[in-house]
Amino acid sequence: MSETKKFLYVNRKAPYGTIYALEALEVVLIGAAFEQDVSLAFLDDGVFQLTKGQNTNGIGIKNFSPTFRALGDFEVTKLFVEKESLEERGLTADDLQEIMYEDEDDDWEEKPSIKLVSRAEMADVMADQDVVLSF
Amino acid sequence: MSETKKFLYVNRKAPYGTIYALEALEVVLIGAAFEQDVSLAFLDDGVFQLTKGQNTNGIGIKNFSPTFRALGDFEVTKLFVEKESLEERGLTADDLQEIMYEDEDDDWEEKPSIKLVSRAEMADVMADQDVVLSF
Amino acid sequence: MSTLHTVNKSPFSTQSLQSCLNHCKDGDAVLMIEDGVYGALTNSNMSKQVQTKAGNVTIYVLSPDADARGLIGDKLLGEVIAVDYAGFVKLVTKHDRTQNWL
Amino acid sequence: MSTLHTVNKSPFSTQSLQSCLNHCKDGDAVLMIEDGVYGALTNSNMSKQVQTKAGNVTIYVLSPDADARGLIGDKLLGEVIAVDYAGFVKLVTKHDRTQNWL
Amino acid sequence: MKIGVVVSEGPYTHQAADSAYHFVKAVLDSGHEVPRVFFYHDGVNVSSRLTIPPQDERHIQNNWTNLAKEHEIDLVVCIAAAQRRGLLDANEANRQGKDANNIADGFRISGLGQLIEMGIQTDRLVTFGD
Amino acid sequence: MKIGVVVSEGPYTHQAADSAYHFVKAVLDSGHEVPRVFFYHDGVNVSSRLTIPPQDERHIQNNWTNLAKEHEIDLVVCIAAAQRRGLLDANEANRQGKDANNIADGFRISGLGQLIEMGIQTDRLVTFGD
Repeated sequence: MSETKKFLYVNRKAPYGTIYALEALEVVLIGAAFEQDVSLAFLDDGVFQLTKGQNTNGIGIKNFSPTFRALGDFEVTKLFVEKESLEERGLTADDLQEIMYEDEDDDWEEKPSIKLVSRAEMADVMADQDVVLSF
Repeated sequence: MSETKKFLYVNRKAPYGTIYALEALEVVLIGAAFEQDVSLAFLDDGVFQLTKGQNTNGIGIKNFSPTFRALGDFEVTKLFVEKESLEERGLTADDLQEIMYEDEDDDWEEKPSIKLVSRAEMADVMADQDVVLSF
Repeated sequence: MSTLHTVNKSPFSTQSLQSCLNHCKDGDAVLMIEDGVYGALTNSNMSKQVQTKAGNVTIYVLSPDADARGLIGDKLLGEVIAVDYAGFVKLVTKHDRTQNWL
Repeated sequence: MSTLHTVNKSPFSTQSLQSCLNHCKDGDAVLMIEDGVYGALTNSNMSKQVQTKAGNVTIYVLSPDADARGLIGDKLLGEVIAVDYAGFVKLVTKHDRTQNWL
Repeated sequence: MKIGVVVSEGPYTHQAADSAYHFVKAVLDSGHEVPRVFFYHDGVNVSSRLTIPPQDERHIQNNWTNLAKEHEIDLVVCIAAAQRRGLLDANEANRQGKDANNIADGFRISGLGQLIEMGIQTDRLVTFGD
Repeated sequence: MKIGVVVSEGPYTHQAADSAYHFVKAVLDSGHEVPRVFFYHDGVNVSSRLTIPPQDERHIQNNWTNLAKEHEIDLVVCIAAAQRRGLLDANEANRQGKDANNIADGFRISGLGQLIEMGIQTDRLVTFGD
């Protein structure tokens, strides 16, 4: 496939209460093989997917939050997180996992995959896509 | 079964977008045979279930709103509707179907089944039950 | 370049319409479908916000869904344009992408 | 006579917690489970309302669900009491009825 | 005390079936009874014996089947809700001319009256749903 | 124009499968194409051939099967989502040691790659869900 499209995966739901977050991540992992220009958006309750310290032992459901840290290996390196969504929920960037990737265009330097953006910037990201998949 | 309990069916969801309203009504109809003390509560988006003039021809889903008018025949005669929920949605009592029953204790006089209540009164209704089923 | 946004949930029970209105851009279109059509109600506590936004964004309601829920005539905001499924298809093809606020 | 209310949805995406708090009575208990535990977050735009209500209603959070979502320590409001599933059962038996805000 | 439980969402998609399972176990551990669990709405999907969750995930249907066997819990699947969603036992499949059935061991299909009866005969009723 | 469609909720419970059906018909009536519909999340439940809706209700699975046949639409059911929820074709049932299968005519089970491919190969993508 020669064509490259801009794909945005929009995450607006919390993890565990429903399966959308997990099944969205499964799409992202499979989609990585197609070498498209991939971005992930986390807004509204979707920001809860990225929080630190999730421990699901008590509910018997697999903790999939570590998988986000592996996204860099799949060249999924653009995770846009909306500041206003964090603020409304009493969260700051410090409450999120550190997610890094190695930039092959910059001597494999480690860089953060999470990009905090304002609501207006998130709207710009959304308006700059070819395909928007919502979960 | 000799015991009589107070059953409250709580309706907080709109019709057609999801099936909860229809399947709640199915429980009410079956439950009527058990001769319990039955009340229905309509609040939040549940008040949309009772609106007039529903026409589902264009979406190919059966219009079940006429069934509410038959509830009187099943001796289900207490439909509590929350005023504040109506107001928030720009609705008044005039937007709701007329639902009547014949009062066997009052010479079969026709009386309205819908009782408009304030939020505080709805809370009182809820607190006066043995079994609360939520849909 | 513009986007067609669809909203399928009641604005009185979820934040989907609110989030959509917060993120859509001037020149975009918002189509209310399924329980989302309640966002087009007159005299509700969402009406003003929808009317105001209608200055920058074109707001549509899917009429088969509005009819099903009894939203006809003066129950619908004058700022909102009713379309059928054929109109829905036209909106999808006319805008460059579709974003569904689930 | 009192009621145990359960809320299983995030207060930032649906109106369930709001509606529950609007209808519960002094002496009732509210238990946040599943995604409902986000209602116990500190510094959120729901915190103040939950703290205020905690004067009249006892507010609980199901700790296995809070843990799953990383809500521990100072992320949880001091006014909210953590219980495990055994505590959930005790609340059900202690109160005269359970109302689930779905 | 007798506690009745309603599950109204399907497995994996919503947490309801998991929460209900942990709750029922805790009720039994506390010395109370769960005479019946009623599966309604999408909750009927919990009863399918055809689910194949990933190896590292819990098997929700097996969990319920095993718990019911161990503690003699009556797992009732609403027939009207089940028919709409394609959940059938052998009897129903035969009666309806369907060539397959998919209800797991430990679940039985019955009417909505079983839900009302549970409300009447138990001391508390708790619903897990969406 | 080529329009891809995703259905992500189950039949009857949510309106999504109905809305998608009416939308796809309207796309075809407008002279555009729907090469594929992808069923994900609970949307996989639409593919069950065991549903028995009440006589006076629409038959969602039949509607899709007939529409797909008439217009050669590729109805793809995500295998990962289907396994979790107990939707199997004969091959899968055999491979997994299950004694029944329940996928209706006109649907095929395949991987998530088919969703991405649809996104790449179509001009627009519309999702119906919850």
